[in-house]
Order: sequence, then C-alpha cells, then structure tokens
Amino acid sequence: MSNTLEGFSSSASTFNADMDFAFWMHIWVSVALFLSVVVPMFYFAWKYRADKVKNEEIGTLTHHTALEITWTVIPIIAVMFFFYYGNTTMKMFRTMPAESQSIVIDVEGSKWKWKYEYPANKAGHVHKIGGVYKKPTIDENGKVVEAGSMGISALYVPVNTNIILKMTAPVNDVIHSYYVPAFRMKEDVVPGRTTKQWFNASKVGEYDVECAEYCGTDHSYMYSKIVVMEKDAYEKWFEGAAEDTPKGNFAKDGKALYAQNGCASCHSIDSDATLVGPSLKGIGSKYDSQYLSDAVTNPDKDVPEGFYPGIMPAFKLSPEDLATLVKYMETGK
Amino acid sequence: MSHEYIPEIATERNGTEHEVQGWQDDFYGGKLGFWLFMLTEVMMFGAMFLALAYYNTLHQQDFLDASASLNRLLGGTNTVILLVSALTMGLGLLKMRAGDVKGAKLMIWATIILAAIFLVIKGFEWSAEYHHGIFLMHDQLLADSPLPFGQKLFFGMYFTMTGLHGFHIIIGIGLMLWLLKRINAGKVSQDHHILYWNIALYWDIVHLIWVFVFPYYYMIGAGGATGGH
Amino acid sequence: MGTKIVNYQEEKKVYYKVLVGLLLLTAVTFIQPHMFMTHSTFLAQMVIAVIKAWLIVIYYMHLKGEKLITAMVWFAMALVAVFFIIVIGIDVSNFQYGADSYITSAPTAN
Amino acid sequence: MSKSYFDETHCAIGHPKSTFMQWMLTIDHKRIGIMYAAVMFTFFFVAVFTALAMRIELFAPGGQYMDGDTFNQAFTLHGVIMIFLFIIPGIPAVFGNIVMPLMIGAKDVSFPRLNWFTFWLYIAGCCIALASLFIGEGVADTGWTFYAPYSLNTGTNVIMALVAAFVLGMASILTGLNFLVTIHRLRAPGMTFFKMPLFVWGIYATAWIQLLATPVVGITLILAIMEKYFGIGIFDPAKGGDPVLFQHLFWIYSHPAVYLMILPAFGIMSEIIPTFSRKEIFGYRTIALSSASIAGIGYLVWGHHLYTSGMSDIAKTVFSFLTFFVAIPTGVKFYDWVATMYKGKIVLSTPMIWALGTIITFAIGGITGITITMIGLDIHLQDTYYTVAHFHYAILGGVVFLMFAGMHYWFPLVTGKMYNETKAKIAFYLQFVGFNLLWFPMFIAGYYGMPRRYFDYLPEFEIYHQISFFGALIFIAGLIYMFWVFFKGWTKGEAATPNPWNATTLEWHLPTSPPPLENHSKVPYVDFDPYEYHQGEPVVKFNYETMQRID
Ligand code: HEA
Ligand code: HEA
Ligand code: HEC
Ligand code: CUA
Ligand SMILES: [Cu+2]
Repeated sequence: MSNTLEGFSSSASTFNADMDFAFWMHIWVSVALFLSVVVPMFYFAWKYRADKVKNEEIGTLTHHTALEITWTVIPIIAVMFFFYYGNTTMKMFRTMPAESQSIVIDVEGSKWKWKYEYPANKAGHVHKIGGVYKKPTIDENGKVVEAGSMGISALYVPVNTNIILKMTAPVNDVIHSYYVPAFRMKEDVVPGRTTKQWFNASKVGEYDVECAEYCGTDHSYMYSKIVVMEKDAYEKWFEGAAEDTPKGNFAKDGKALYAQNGCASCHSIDSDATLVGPSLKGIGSKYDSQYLSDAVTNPDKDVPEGFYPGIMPAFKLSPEDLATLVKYMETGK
Repeated sequence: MSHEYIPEIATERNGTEHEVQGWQDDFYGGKLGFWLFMLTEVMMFGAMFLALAYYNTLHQQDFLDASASLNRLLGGTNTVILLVSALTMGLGLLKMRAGDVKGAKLMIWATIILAAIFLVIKGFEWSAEYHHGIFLMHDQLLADSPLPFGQKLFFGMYFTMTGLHGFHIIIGIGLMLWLLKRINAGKVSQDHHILYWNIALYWDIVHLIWVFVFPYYYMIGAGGATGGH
Repeated sequence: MGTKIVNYQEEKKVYYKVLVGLLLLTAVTFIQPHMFMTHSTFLAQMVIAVIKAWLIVIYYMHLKGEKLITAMVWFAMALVAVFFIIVIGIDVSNFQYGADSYITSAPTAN
Repeated sequence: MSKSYFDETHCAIGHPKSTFMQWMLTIDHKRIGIMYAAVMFTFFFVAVFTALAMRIELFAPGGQYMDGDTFNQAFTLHGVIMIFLFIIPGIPAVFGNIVMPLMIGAKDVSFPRLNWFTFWLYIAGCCIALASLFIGEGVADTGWTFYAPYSLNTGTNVIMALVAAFVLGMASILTGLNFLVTIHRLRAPGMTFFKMPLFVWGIYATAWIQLLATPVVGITLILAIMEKYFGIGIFDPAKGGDPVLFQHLFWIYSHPAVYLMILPAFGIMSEIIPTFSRKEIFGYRTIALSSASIAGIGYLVWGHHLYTSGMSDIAKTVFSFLTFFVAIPTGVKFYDWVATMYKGKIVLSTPMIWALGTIITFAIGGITGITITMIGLDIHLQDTYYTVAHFHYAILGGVVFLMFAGMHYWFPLVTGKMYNETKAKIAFYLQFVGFNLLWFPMFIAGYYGMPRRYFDYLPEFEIYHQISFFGALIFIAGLIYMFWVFFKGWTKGEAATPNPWNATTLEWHLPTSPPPLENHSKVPYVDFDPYEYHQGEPVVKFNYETMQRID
C-alpha cells in the first residue's frame, strides 16, 4: 500500500513546485543550522569529557564578539530568506485570478459534508453536487470490510483552468477548513464570512479533500474529492442539463436526498440507535409534516428532550426536495 | 507564628553591613504587588475594549445609533458620583495617615453610600432598557430580532462591561466593609495602612475604568448620528 | 517610609483641585458634542478620557515619582496599544469580506 | 542534626498539630512547591493515560474501541490537562516556588499567604475541570482551543471547562505577581539584576507573561460564558459576531503562554550547562536579555495560528515577519550553551545528559516551528500532524524534558537523598529513543496531509501511526521507570551533601540539604557572579558547619 495520498506529487497543481521548493529549501538550510548546534555539542561533550580534562586546562572564554555576531547575523539572514519564500508562496495562494478568466464555484461546508454549486450553464441549469462520505464498514474485529467512499459526489473541474472557490458555512454551523493536501492548499470556511481560495490543477486525476478544522463528531469523515478532467470532457458534462455527474446519476428519491444531505450521519432511520440526533424511525407517526419540515429548515425551534439546540444545522432545500424528504421520513419511501 | 520582623543584616567582606529586606512589613512590596494586580485589570478591560473597537470599526453607524439611545443623564450622574467617591476615599486615606481614625472611618462610610447610589442608578438604567426589550436573553438581542448586528453587539458588550464594572463596585463595597472591620480591630492604623492604601488604589481603578466606559458607551453618539469618528 | 509622613492640609488641597479639574472635564464631555470637534466626537471624547485618567493616576493614585511602577504601567499600556494596532489597525481595517459576508452586511432589513 | 522544612513549617492559620494539616495550611514556599508537584504529577498521569488511549485508537484506521465523540473528548481532556493543569503551572509553580527564593537568598516569597491561597485556587480549578467529567454530557469536546462557534454549540460541559481554565488562569496570574514582587524586593543585598542566576531571569520573564497575558484569555473565556449563558452574540455569527475575533483573543494569551512554558525551562538549562561544564556560562548577559526579548516579542506573534482562518493578508505578513524574530534570541541561547561547553570539563551526570538531549529535541521542535511560520507552508501544514509533532517536540521535548532535567538536578536539594545514576541514565535513553520514535514519523504523516483531531484516518497513513504507537510504549515505559528510580532514591537513596554537583548558585550555599525552614540561616552578601568557577572549582567556598566563607 502506498504511504501517501492519491495524487500527492510535486506537480498536481500549479502551486506544488514553488511550495515544495520553499519547503525543501527551508529544510536543508535548517538541517545545516541544526547541525551547527548539535555537531559542536557532541564534539565538545566528547573532546572535553571529564576524565580527559585537568582542572588547570579549563578555559575561561565568556565572550567572543566576532562569534556572537556571526551566530546572530547568519540566522537573521536565514530567516529573512524563509520569510521571503513564505511570503511569496502565500501571495501565490492568496492572489485570486480574475473571476472572468476562471470558474467560480460556491462551496458550502456544514456539519459534515461539502456542497458545491456551479454557475449556471448556457442552458441556465445550475449543477449542485454534494453529499456525505460513506463511512467504512468495520467488522467486530476492527477489520475494514468495505473502505469508505465519496460515491459520485465530488467537485468536477477541468484541468489547467483557474478555479475559484467561494466558501461559506451556514451561520448556525461551525468552522470547517477546505484542505486539499495534493494541491497544498487550505482555507477555513467560517460561518458568517465568505472566504476564498483558488487553484489550477495540472494533472487529470482524483484528489482527496479533507476538513482540517475541528468541527465535532464526524470531523474525521468530512471528506470530499476533487475530480480533475480533460477540458472537453468537463465542457460536455457542464453544458448538459441533467442533474448527473461525470461519474453517474444522482438518484432523485427521498432516500438519496437523505443520504446526500448527510442526515444519515446524525440520524438512524432503520434502527432506534441515537447517533448525534434522535432516531427518526417511525417519526411520521409522532409528528405531522409541518413539524418535520420545520425541524429540517429551523431545527432550533423545537428541540426534543435530551438534545441541545445548535447541533443540527438549518437546511435550505428546494420545496420539492423538502417535500420528498419529509415524505421519506414519514413513509420510508 | 514567629512572624515578628527582625531586620537581618548581611555583611560584606569589608565589614559593611546591609539590611536584608524581609517579606514582612514590606510596604513598598505590598504597593508594588497591588499595582501589578491593577495591570491585570487593565489588560482585562483592555481586551474587552479591543472586542468593542473591533465591532465598532465594522459597524460604525450602528454603534452611534445605539449609543445615542442610552440615557446620558443617568450616566453623567453616575460619573459625578464616582468622582466624588474617589475623593472621599482619598481623603479618608489622608486622614488615616494623619492619625484621624474617626474621620477616616466616616469617609469610608461616605464612599460606601456613594457606591450604593451608583448601583441603584445603574439598576434604574438597566430596568429601563429591559422594558425596551433590550436585555440579556431578551427579544431585541436575540438572533432573529430585526435590530442591526452592530446594535446587538453594542448592547451585548454594554451589558457585559457595565455588568463587570458593577461587579467590581460590589466587590469594592465588600472590601471597604472589611477594611472598617480591620480598622476597628486595630489592624490598620496610622503606621500600618497598606491595606487601606491598596483598597483606595482599587477604588481608583474602578473609577478609572468608568472614565473610559462612560464616554465609549454614552457619549460617542451624543452628537446625533453624524458625530462620526 | 516616606509615605508615613503626611502633610494633611497640603495634600487635601491637591485632592480638591483635582476634583474640580475632573468635574470640569466631565462638563466638557457633555458640551463637546454640541460645541467643538463635532465631526470627531469619538476622538474628542477619548482625548478627554485620557486626560482624566492621567489626573487620577498621577494625583489620586500617587504615581508621581514612582519610577519603577510608572515604567511597568507604560509597559502594560504599550502592550494594549500594540494589540489595538495589530487587530484593529491592521487586521480589521483590511477586512476582505465586506459585501460578501453575512456578518457585515446584515441580512435583516430594518 | 538540624531541622529541615520537612520537620517544621509556618502555617496560614494557627499552629495545627497534625502533620497532615501542617501540609495543608503551610505557607512555606518549598512545601507548596512539592504539593504542586504531587498534584500535577497525578493529573499528568491522567493525561498520559488519555494520550495512550488515543494512540491505541489510532493504531489502525477505523474505530477500534472508541467512537468519534469519545476520541474528541479524549484529546480535549489531554490538551486541557497538559496545558492548563500541568505545563502552565509547571516549572514556575514547582521549581519557581522551591528554588527561586533560595537562589536569590530570600526567606520566602513576598506574599506567602497569597502563595498558599494560589495553590488552593489551583486545586479548585483542577476540581472543577475534573468534575466536568462526571456531570451532564461529560467533559468538553472542543479541543483545548475552545474555538467559537463550536464551543458555543456543543452540548458538552464547555462552561465548566471554561470556568476551570479561568480559575487556573487566576492562579497563574497570582503566582506571577508574587514572583515579580519577590524578585524585585527580596534579592539578597548585593545581588543586582545581572547577578541573578539565569533561572531567576527565566522566571522573571515568565512572570510578566503570566501577569499581562493571562487576563486576556480570562476575559475571553468570560465572554464565551456570557454568550453561552446570556445569549449575547460576541462570537456567534448568527448575531453578527465574528468567530475569528475569538481566535485573536485566545491566541493573544495562548501564544505567549508557550513562552511562559519554555522560558523557565531554558533557565534550567542555563543552570545545568555551566555547572556540569565546570565553567562560567558563555554570554551571561545575552542569555538573560534574550529571555526578556523572547517574552517581549512573544506577545506580538499570536497571529501565526490564524494563517488560514480568514485573517487579512497584511496581518499575516506582519505576524510572520515578527515570529521569525523569536528564533534569533532563541538561537543565541543555543549557541551560548554550546559555547559554554567549549574547553570545559564536561561531567555527563544525569541532569547534563537530559539537558544535552533537549538541545537536540528542542532544536527540532523550534526549527519545525519555523517551517510553519512561513505562511505559504503553513497553508499546507496548518492543523496537520506536522503541527502536532512540532509542538510535542517543543513542549514535551523542550519543557517537559528540561523539567525532568531539573528534577534530577534539584532532587538532592529538595529531598536530601540521591537517586541511582546508572538507572536514571537508562530511563533517559529509553525516553529519548521512545520520544523520537513517537513523534518523528508524525512530521512525515503531517507533510503528506494527515489532519489532526482525526479519530479515523485514510489507510495511507497507517504505517506512521504504528511506528508512533511503539514509540509511545517505549516512552511511557521509560517514564514509569524514571519515576520508580526517583521513588527508590527518595526512600532508600544515600544522603546527599549540601552541594553534590559542585554548583555555584545560592541554593547550594545552604548548611544542609534539605534546606531548613527559613532557608539561609545567614543571608549572604552577594559580591560574586552566579557562575564563577576557577579551574573547575566554585570560587565561593563554604565551611558548611559554620557557614563561613573560606575562599
Ligand atoms: C513550549 C511550547 C512551544 C514553543 C517554545 C514553540 C515555539 C515556536 N512555535 Fe509553536 N506551538 C506550540 C508550542 C510551542 N511552540 C503549540 C502548543 C502549538 C499548537 C497549538 C494548537 O493549535 O493546539 C504551536 C503551534 C505553532 C504554530 C501554528 C501552527 C498551526 O496551527 O498552523 C506556529 C506557526 O508559526 C508555531 C511557531 C513556533 C515558532 C516559530 C516557535 C519559536 O519560538 C521556535 C524558536 C526556536 C528555534 C528556531 C530553535 C533553536 C534555534 C536555533 C537552533 C538557531 C538556528 C535556527 C534558525 C535561525 C531557524 N507554533
Ligand atoms: C504538556 C503538553 C503535552 C504533553 C507532555 C503531551 C504528551 C503526549 N501527547 Fe499530546 N497534546 C498536547 C499536549 C501535550 N501532549 C496538546 C495541547 C494537544 C492538542 C489537543 C487538542 O487538539 O486540543 C495534544 C494532542 C495530542 C495528540 C493529537 C490528537 C489529535 O489531534 O488527533 C496525540 C496523538 O497521539 C497526543 C499524544 C501524546 C502522547 C502519546 C504523549 C506522551 O508523550 C505522553 C507521555 C507523557 C509524558 C512524556 C509526560 C511526562 C511528564 C511527567 C510524568 C510530569 C511529572 C511531573 C511532575 C513530577 C511535576 N497528543
Ligand atoms: C449535525 C448533525 C445533524 C444533521 C446533519 C442532521 N440532524 Fe436532524 N437533528 C440533529 C439533532 C442534534 C437534533 C435534535 C435537536 C434539534 O432539534 O435541533 C435533530 C432533530 C431532528 C428532527 C426532530 C426530531 C424530533 O424528535 O423532534 C428531525 C425531523 C430531523 N432532525 C431531521 C433531519 C433531516 C431530515 C436531516 C437531513 C436533511 C437532518 N436532520 C440532519 C442533528 C442533525
Ligand atoms: Cu468540518 Cu472538520
Ligand atoms: Cu504560537
């Protein structure tokens, strides 16, 4: 098994080369500085070990101006180099390309899933993709039976194109961070703010996205994927009107909505188990549909016994989707 | 306890003698310690002013509007009350140092009464705001009220900071009562007045905080909504 | 200790003088919004507050002549000032999310 | 046989008969220091246990035996205990209390009763923190950073954790205040600031951080409590608050706090290196002033924790620039220490090998800190295991290692007994190897994109976590062995002489070890420098019977 993430190389995006150069330059200079401390230390500890040195031979050096200046100035020069490269790489990450020459995609991070919304295509259709990571299944011995996966939901982008991500989180959610190790980039997704980052992928492939800001129970399952495609393949998909992705179709039924919106990460629906929120098994017999749709769009309004407001994010769904979802909760279909 | 202080002597090699400072009866040490404590108060309120200024820069107009709606008359009265109480406290200390124990006690009582009046006025203010629905946990300050963000933040900070200041006043009253007890017990006297000294300092810092709290909350919007920055 | 000798009458006079000064300054805070610097009330008010604070610290709190403590006070104030410069002067004043952001462009109309 | 502080004490109230009450009410700085050590040590083992629990969980991908929530609570508990209960009181409360007054020739700290009160405040804070484990939904699951708005939303006992942190902060402030006044007022005649031992300088710089930075986090925690209880919206975006402000306020304290931890530790290093090189320290003044400048600059660099949180780019640049300037005085210290060894007579006793080991581990910790101060790199490495490895190298490989060095160094002074040197060295090597095996792989995992606070991870990272697990086992074995050696030393060890290491500073100028109740029976006049050696022997010599100087 490989010991690095998929696509983790020095050329997955336009950032990588500069970033890796800065890193390794820093590391090698630092190794030199490290050795300049540690090598003399070992040497002195051996050369002047107690049984070799007579008391009369002990030196009395307590100042040496030239030396002191050297070991102040050389590190200053070194850190100024580091500062320079740190800063230029930062500029590279933070200088957004013109929006007219890039694809601007809205990203929403909420408890524990990523959602993408594309600009409208020529036909006026808006692609919306998103969903939760399907957790790995593990048997009782702790062996992974089925690896976790993103299924078909991913951020689909063309190769060699500037992509700007405009990221936010629902205001009653918490901070997340959109982290793509293969591209060396990350930026927090802060409720109430709209942060941005951009990239330009140079290699076709699939790359893992991780959430790098602690956000609660399923922080470690808040994955997504970036799928980098050839330009024409992307174009072909993007201009299509159907709500499917290059990797396949989204089912349209309630069950799929339930999975896509990540309800399953907090509520079980076929069993009575309490995950983060209460089990929704048989919820239809307890409440009417108005209550259920309110519970989804404004969850803090009515909080069941034993739970706290503020955990479940408010969902903004289209009326049809909401209706389908409520029906699914009521009837299981 | 063998805490009676007998100054010790350290002798230099040439025989010169130096008095060793012990921890007992170290007036300057006590004062220094209390000043250091006051620096922590400065940092604490400094950080709150920082939060306040942060939102002020983001929502300038809202802050002016909210400030304009506070009751300047009551706030001003309270300012004067604190001014006078700082004087009485200081005079009391002077009297103590001059040996007039009775006068000093009188002055402390005067300060306590002034402090109590301050709290009463503050209470009036708060209850008026409460009736406007502007209060902790009350409708205007909740997430779904139409009050602009800047105003919500202004009032949130207002209640936190004046509340904390009021808390300091209450502690101050407690300290002064304790001081009276110590004076009666003869533990604080003309020669041993460090406790009084420090409580007077405490009262001054409580006043000092108000010197900034008052204009920041009550006055910045006084010129009407145009009195910008 | 120096503090044990006290010239009661002298010091009392100082106290009263300072009180009068503070009362006057308080009066100034009230007329300022209508009299002068009306376009920078905030600044004017803070300047007055600083003067008042200075009076209190120097005379009421006897900081005059305390070299060590004065130095410490300056140190603490410098620190607070730096926090302000960095957070307000540098970070907030370069706030990048004005129009885009929920917390700065309040969603609810009045 | 004269009486030591174990036999008699001063008490805060009255003169209790029972030994137990005498300990509870003691105002003697040495006893208070020992009690801190005992309590910290207990908590420390709780935190080590949670660390081990995390390492077992992380042994393989997938949930092994905990669920996500438990893991989240585990690292929060680990972080909170390690930081607030263990390492922040850490060296100041233990060695600052025990040896700092001895080193400056004082009978006690300036406010011994306050010191007693502070200790109990600390205990109260610990109790609140512990109580949160058993009340309601259990201990907070926010991470030790309590970031809003997560901490405002979660149902766990965050308020108790915040209150505990606040109370512990108060204790820390009062300790700092006490030490500052002590250092200003109670130095023995003749001891100017530049004749103070460097450990005292470390404590002095630290005390300023405790005093001036802690209130900021105190008020931040209060604001968070106000927010949770009273619904005001300072950090809650739903009410217009900005969560990034919380991060600013939190790190205004918590960054200086890391220097609060390391500076007294550097002080210990500066005591040990000249003593075991039998030679005056190189560049005394630069070391002293570098402590002060690290503390000073340390206040201005908190923003390096916010590089990816949406702070303005200009602020990032400023913070990055300033942060690099912490490395310079730190580097100067390192070179000064190594230069001290030049032409010395190096005695490799246990404290010395701990100190030398720490030069290696802390240099790695510090230099990797430099990596993540380069903004562009931090954009990649922030909140990955690279950061986690950085700070464990800095805290564990820096502060805790030096604390162990100090424990070996002052053990004879405090207990009057000696431990077994050979066994103590074995414990060192075990821990040194275990430590590097534990944390070095995490740099690699972090560089490849392993985020922190993950209870489950992608299978690609398995190998690093497994090496790390075995490192942890070796490390903890070494740790337990070390404490066993101490225990044996205290109970069965040989009696120690007043100055077993041939050291020069005032704490070794006492007639007996352990020291008598009121320390120096005759306060010395300090007309010598702290590390004056002549041809490998301390310049200042005593007849320990009469305490007359015989040099
Ligand atoms: C004792 C504790 C301690 C110490 C001393 C340090 C010291 C330093 N730390 Fe560290 N740090 C932490 C504890 C500590 N840190 C903790 C706990 C966190 C994480 C908190 C959390 O998020 O939970 C953290 C996180 C942290 C971050 C944020 C990471 C992130 O979340 O993205 C950064 C970024 O700049 C950083 C930088 C530094 C730097 C530059 C130093 C410098 O002071 C180091 C200086 C030392 C040296 C450089 C080595 C010696 C010098 C030489 C050998 C000379 C030659 C070298 C050069 C010239 C380079 N630290
Ligand atoms: C003092 C600080 C300290 C110390 C010593 C340690 C020690 C250890 N820590 Fe760490 N750790 C933190 C502070 C510390 N930690 C912090 C702040 C975090 C972040 C939490 C968060 O994310 O919120 C963290 C996070 C953290 C994680 C990451 C969790 C995650 O992000 O998913 C892990 C994972 O393995 C870990 C493991 C360990 C291990 C195996 C040790 C072992 O090395 C433990 C072995 C124990 C020792 C080496 C200590 C020995 C000391 C004594 C015995 C003292 C005796 C005292 C006296 C006598 C007075 N720790
Ligand atoms: C982050 C976790 C989380 C997610 C994701 C989540 N919920 Fe919830 N849910 C909760 C919690 C916690 C509660 C109980 C507190 C409350 O009502 O806010 C809850 C309550 C509910 C209730 C009310 C139950 C009752 O007994 O009153 C319904 C219905 C519900 N959720 C449906 C959904 C649906 C549908 C989705 C997906 C679109 C969803 N939830 C996603 C955590 C979550
Ligand atoms: Cu979302 Cu972590
Ligand atoms: Cu830091």
